[in-house]
Amino acid sequence: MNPINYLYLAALLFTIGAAGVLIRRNAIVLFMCVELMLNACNLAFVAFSRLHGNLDGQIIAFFTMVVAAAEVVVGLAIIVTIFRTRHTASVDDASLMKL
Amino acid sequence: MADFSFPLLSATAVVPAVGAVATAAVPAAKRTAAKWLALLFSLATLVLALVIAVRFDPGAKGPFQLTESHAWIADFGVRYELGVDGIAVALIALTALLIPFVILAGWHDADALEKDATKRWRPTQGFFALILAVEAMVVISFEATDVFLFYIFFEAMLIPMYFLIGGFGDRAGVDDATEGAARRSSAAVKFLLYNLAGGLIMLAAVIGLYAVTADQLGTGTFSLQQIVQARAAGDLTMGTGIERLLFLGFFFAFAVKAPLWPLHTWLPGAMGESTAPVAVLITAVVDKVGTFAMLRFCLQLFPEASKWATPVVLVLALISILYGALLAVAQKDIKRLVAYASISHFGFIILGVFAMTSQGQSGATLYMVNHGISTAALMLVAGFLITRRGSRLIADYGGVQKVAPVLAGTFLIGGLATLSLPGLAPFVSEFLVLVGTFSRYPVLGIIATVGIVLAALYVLVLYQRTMTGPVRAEVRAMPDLKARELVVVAPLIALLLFLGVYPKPLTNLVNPAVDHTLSVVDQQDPKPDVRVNAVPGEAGTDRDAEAAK
Amino acid sequence: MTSVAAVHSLWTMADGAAGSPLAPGGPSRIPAPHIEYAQLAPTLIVLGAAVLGVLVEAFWPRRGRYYAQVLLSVVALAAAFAAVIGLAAGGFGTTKAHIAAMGALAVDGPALFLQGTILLVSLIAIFTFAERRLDPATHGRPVDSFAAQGAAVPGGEAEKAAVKAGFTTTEVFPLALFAIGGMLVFPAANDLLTLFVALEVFSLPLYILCALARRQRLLSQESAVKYFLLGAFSSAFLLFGVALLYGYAGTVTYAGIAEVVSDGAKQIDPALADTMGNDALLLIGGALVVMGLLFKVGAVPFHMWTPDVYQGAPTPVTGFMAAATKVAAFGALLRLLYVALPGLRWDWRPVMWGVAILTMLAGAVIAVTQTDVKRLLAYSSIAHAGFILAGVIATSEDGISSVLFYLLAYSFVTLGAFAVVTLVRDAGGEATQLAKWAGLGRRSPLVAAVFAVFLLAFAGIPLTSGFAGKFAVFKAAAEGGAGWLVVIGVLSSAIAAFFYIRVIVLMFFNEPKADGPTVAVPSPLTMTAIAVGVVVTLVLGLAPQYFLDLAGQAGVFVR
Amino acid sequence: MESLIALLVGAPLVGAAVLLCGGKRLDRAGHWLGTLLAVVSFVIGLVLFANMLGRGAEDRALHQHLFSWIPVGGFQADIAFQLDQLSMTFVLLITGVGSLIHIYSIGYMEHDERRRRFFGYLNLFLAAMLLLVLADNYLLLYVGWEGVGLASYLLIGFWQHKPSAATAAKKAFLVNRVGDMGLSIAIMLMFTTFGTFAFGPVLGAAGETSEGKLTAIGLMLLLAACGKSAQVPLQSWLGDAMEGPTPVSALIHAATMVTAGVYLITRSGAIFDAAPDAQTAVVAVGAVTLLFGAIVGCAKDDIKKALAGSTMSQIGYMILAAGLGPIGYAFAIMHLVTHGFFKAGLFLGAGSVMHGMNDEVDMRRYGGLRKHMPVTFVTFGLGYLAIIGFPGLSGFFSKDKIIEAAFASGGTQGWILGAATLLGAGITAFYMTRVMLMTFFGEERWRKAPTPSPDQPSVEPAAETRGEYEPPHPHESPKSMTIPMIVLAFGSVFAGGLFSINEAFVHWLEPVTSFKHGHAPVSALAVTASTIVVLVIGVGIAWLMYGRKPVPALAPRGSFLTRAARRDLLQDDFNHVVLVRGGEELTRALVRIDDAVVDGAVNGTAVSVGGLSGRLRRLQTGYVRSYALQMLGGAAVLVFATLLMRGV
Repeated sequence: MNPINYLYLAALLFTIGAAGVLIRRNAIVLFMCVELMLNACNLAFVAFSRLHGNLDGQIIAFFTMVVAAAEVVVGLAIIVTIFRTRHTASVDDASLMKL
Repeated sequence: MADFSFPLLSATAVVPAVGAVATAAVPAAKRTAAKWLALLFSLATLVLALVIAVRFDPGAKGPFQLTESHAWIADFGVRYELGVDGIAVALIALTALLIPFVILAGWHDADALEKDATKRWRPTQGFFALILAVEAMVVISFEATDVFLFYIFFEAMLIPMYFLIGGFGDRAGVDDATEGAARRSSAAVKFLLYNLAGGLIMLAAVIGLYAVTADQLGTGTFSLQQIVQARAAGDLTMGTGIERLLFLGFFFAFAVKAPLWPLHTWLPGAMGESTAPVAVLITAVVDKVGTFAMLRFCLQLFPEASKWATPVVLVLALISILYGALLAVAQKDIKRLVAYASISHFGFIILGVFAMTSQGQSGATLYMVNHGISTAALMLVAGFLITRRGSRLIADYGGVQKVAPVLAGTFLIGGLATLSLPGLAPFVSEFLVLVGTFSRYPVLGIIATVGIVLAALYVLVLYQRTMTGPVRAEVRAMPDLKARELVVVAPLIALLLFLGVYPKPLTNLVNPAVDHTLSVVDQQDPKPDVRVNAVPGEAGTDRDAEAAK
Repeated sequence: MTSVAAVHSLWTMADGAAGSPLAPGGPSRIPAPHIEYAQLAPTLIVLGAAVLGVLVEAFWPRRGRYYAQVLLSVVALAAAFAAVIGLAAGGFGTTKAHIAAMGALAVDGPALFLQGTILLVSLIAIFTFAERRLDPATHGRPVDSFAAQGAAVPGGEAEKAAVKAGFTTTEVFPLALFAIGGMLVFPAANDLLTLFVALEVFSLPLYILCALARRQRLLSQESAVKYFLLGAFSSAFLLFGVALLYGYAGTVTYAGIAEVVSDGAKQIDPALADTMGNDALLLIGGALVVMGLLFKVGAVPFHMWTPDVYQGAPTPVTGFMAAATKVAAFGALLRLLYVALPGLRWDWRPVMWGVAILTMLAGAVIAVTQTDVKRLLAYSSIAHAGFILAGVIATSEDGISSVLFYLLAYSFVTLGAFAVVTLVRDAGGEATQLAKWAGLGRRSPLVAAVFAVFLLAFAGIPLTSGFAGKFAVFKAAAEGGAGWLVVIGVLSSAIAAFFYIRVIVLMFFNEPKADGPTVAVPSPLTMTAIAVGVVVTLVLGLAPQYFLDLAGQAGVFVR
Repeated sequence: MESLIALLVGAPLVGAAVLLCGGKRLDRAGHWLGTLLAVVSFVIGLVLFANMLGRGAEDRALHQHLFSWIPVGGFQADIAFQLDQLSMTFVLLITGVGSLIHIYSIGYMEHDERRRRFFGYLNLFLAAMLLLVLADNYLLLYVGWEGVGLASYLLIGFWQHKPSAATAAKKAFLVNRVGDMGLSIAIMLMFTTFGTFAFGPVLGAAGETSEGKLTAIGLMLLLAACGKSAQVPLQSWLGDAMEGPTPVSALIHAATMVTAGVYLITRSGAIFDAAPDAQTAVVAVGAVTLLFGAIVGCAKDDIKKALAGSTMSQIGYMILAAGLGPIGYAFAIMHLVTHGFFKAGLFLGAGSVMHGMNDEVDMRRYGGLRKHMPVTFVTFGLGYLAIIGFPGLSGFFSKDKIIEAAFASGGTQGWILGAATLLGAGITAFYMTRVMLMTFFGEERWRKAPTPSPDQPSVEPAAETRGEYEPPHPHESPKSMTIPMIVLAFGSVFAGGLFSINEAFVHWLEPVTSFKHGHAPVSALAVTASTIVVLVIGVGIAWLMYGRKPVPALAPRGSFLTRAARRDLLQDDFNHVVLVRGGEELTRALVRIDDAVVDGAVNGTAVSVGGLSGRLRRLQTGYVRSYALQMLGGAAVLVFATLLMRGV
């Protein structure tokens, strides 16, 4: 099967993720969508690495996972604190600052 | 002046700067000390300015004298280059001369603010420090022969000016404090933004100039002389379009500062809202930088573009003359009247500059000096009047002449100078400008002449409404001029008379510089169609020689 | 068929594997990576100090922790700065400039200059972090501007207890150090992976720092969550861009990409070549990476986070972010555009033109109607990003050095300005509503005057660093043939002048309000911060030549 | 000798400076000092005169170059004097009459607390007037020209507390400024044409340039003359100028300043001779004005205004004569001098009458005064006879010559001008007789209370309503006032005769104003005869109207012409409607434009930026997801833009 298709898949996943960020309200879900985008990138990396026939892409994928994990830690921490204070995880409520 | 190592020009700018700092540093309790200190420094500056005038040799070769040149910002092609020609000397002298009077006249201007003074907030000190700061910047911008250096101070002087207008405005006739503050600050903001906008557009042109020089001379430079010489040598040839754009960039800034119709609307507000001495500072000192810069930078950097723009500029100047005068007639506020009168006068100056004749440009330069003195006289006396009555409205006066004859007399003389009565200094310059314009553009000259009738109109109307007629109850107890005020006014009037009768020192100073400018722009005076006896010039001079014997 | 070829190519390459770092045949043949530790010293010191800081948090007794942390961070930053100076003196900025750490990091003029700037700024910023005299002492213990316990619910029992116990979030110092470490790497990153990692390394601590304000915790947390979500979002884009560039060039090192870009598509696997126009990969990838960086510098239309985050975050953090982040991000942007994508110049220049113009104008125009000092400064920072972009676009050595100079000048002004903001307080903490600043000039002329100086510098009035910087970038742009960009820049700075002036009017010409804020007298820490800001502003305004030379020498990227 | 010329101007100048700056301590001696200096410069004048007579007719002119004033490129203005016969004549007239009037004023202004200032102004005037006539170039002349304008402004408005006086002063200055415009343009034209504006070169080279240029210069000079000499159309200020103290009216607005226009034209003879069209304009103006002034003079009840009208008319004669060229110059100046004597005398007489009548100026409140102030009556009478041209008295000689010259100018023009001058002479006789009769003859109307009337501002309604009106006590004026009147009376009687002894005056002036005999189509005798006839008719009519039947205390409504004449032939109404109203409208409109348009544009931009800002702000919704959306959009744009650049 042609690895190009993995790229199309990656692009699709990325778009889904982005769309998710735009439509979902819950901070957690939003964040998940971002993770989805990151993973789409991973897929792309791997696919490209396969196409180019070098392993850089695959290495990068590992880095990305680590970074994503770190992001989760920080992200969840923030989201949880804000949930504690507001008793809601809806990002639309966090709109005190505007204009 | 190579043998003369002492940096005279820098000193002339540094002394007031130091004075500003020193004055600002005076502790709150020592208010009067601060005033005297400021006066002292301004006088010291005056002395230095006079030394310059003495050291300066009109006959000497080369456009600039007493030059100083030090590396400054090599990356921008900027050098710290100072130098003066006759025009600059005259204007530096004017500035240095006026500031002491401004300080004296404003002796009590800041006292009103002392009520809410604290250990840190020291209005008096601030007021006089700012005045000195303005002086320093104005002086150096007259001395700068490096476009960038000039630009920097041309812009920077707005800041102290701005605080003088907005912070120490005229409280006369302002019943509601906050409302007055609003009016003042809006006037100040308008002044600043207007000039800043002009300056920024000029900045674009300055950068453009750098790009052009860098492109053609290899290294970008801002040195006026270098650029002029390169032009003369043909090393530097700006494209017509570029040159015009750059010219417009520069001219816009100067036209705002000058101010030229239709960019004048900041002036009446600024002058109306600030105290008389500050108003004098604006119109008699700071605005001169604009017209001076037209003469020094616009014409010399962009001769071709200047010629290209001349018709439009002349028409605008003409409009300023008539428009300013007519609006002055209609004013109800004494200070605004003077402001519009100044607009009319600046029209004359610009007319003279761009008439591109030796009479026109010498006249314009003399005009800058004379207008400075005459406006100072008129405005300061008006200020004394206003502080006495506590109102700027013409309608609130009447019959002052009866209760305060000396005040009225000085006011009248100031007015007569403003309408450029022969025998007083402004007449000389105004007539030169008119002749200079007429000899090349007869129609414009004739139309401009209408200005002298209008001038008579607004001055005499002002005098009649304020000084003559039955004495109004409010002015019945008005005291006449005090000693301090006389000290301010008398010398100015004396100077007006002297320069009216014997302007020769000034013309001798200015003529060579003007000739140089004209040669750069390469323009000759139109020749009369009938050549009478020899060259009148020679006739005049050798008859002088006789007289001397 | 193509796939077969591709697969096959993989095997073959794996067989006779000389060059590949991961050649099969057992670990014995993996060459140990060679790292020039000395040249990476600045980064290593800072990160090491950060780790130490964590340990201090863990084991040091609470009452001494604050001092230990402050000392540690200050020493570390000073040492790192010294290291930078040493490297520069050693000629690594010019002659010996080269790629270190197996192509991951560049040690060259721009990198060192920016690292130096970042370190200085951070040092000052740490001072403001450490300020403990502004807030009234609670329970007899001095407090800084950070929450007693970040995790505690605002106004909840836990927080009360924490305050009572006199907890202070000394974690901010290691967090800051980590962020600084990331920032040091960011402009030096010489391949896209390092770029991405560095980005995250300095972003994540900032997200947390934003959430730690002592007062107005709601705003603080909101700013954190906004910053975090948008940051993550943008970094995802950046990463995808990286992926595409990798796909295009088969490598992520700048040099490699530049090479491929310059000598066309011949290296590309035919499988890719005939399926998708590989230029599309390059262009889209480049655009996305650039977007990720533009987000960090706060360029329109990726600026939305700036005002909200600047407003909500604790002011010292805001100052730190505003100054240091911009420096780092512009450094990275410069390197990317000049080292990796110079071949694409004709594609990205016009686009960046558009971005620059939008940024300048939008920033200036929107700022006109702001009512909150911090938001005002945020928008002004956006406008300034636009000015700097003008210098970036010049694509000349002058352009680089002018940008470097501008960043140096701007960062100190910004830091100083925010430091002043921390001083003006009323019962509710910092009084950031502009209305409250009315008549400040009467109450405390000195502070007002200092702030005025900063504002004038922002406005680019001559004799301040702002003017020198603005002149430098516009000059570079004009020489780069972007005359109209200069004109627009000038116009927008005229608009910008309007609101800076407005603040000055407010402070000096309006009558002070009865319930107006008071100016707290800070400890020497903040005083130093402000003083340094003023000094740098004036020095760079009056005698910029030395620093211009510095930036000029540093204006060459190693390839 | 030359050096004395500067002294001539300097003496009164010093006086002015001292008196105006001196302050109160000079109040007691001030007037003496002023008078002294006036006399001093008169004496100097005499010395110079004697010296001049000592030299041959051709080399009588003296030059003194003080210093170079404004040297700029080709533009060389000097402070230099030229004293030739023409200037000499004026110097003597000015200093002579001036001194007399100084003396007169000592008495007249006795009770005015600002007498010192008054004398200061008078001295200032003398200095300026002398500068005017002594200057050796047009620019310096211009200085004197405006200087006398200033002095006249100050003196007309001397009683500033009276709004009417202040207004009159302003009006005088403004109208003069219009004239000055002409002078300055003329000077500019000279500069561009000849490269100089000194009398010598300009007049010497007048022939060498195109007639068009000369005509232009001539017309501009004429405009100047009209302003200063109150000629139509710039005459309107003179009537109001009577608001000033009477000595001022005598000196400035009768004897000297108003004649400056004649001096200017005569001095510039060379130019006019080469520009016939300009000359035509001059004579036209002269003719019109002499009739205009005469008619106005007939209708005025205010004695000074009546005299002012007459002044206008007499100067009309002079201008006309000057416009006739060489055949007229000398007579213009001669009439100028004689007129200086008798008109000054008449004014001083009028002043003396007012002095005796509590400053009453309305002739309808006079009558039968000859008994009460004989000296005044006699001197005034002599002046009267002189002005109407009674054979043997000054006016007769000078005016007669002008009429002859007018006829001599030849062709229809000659006839028209002749007729005009004759008619003028008749009217002059009429209105002067009217003045004479109303003032010194008939019943003593001042004995009974004035009858109330709306159009008589000079009457205090309060007085007669309360019926407690005590009449004035007419009395002769003090010596200081009468002596000058007597001296002037002598002048008005004999001057003309002396001058005419074998045309002494004409020959005296000839070197300056080339003279040639005009050849009248009618014999000189016939002219003289007809003049006398007209004169008799004029006097007769006047006697019939005012001598035979008593003068009504209240002015009859009169014919339209009378009413128009009372209002200066509606000239002021015209000015008011056209210039004043129009000007006000214009300025108001401009003010509105300045605020709305010029300034509005600026403020408009500011406002619109603010509006834009407000709108853009709304994008900052505060919702993360909208931010994300915008970012996404931005990214998309970025990508597509980049692709577009490559055209992929």
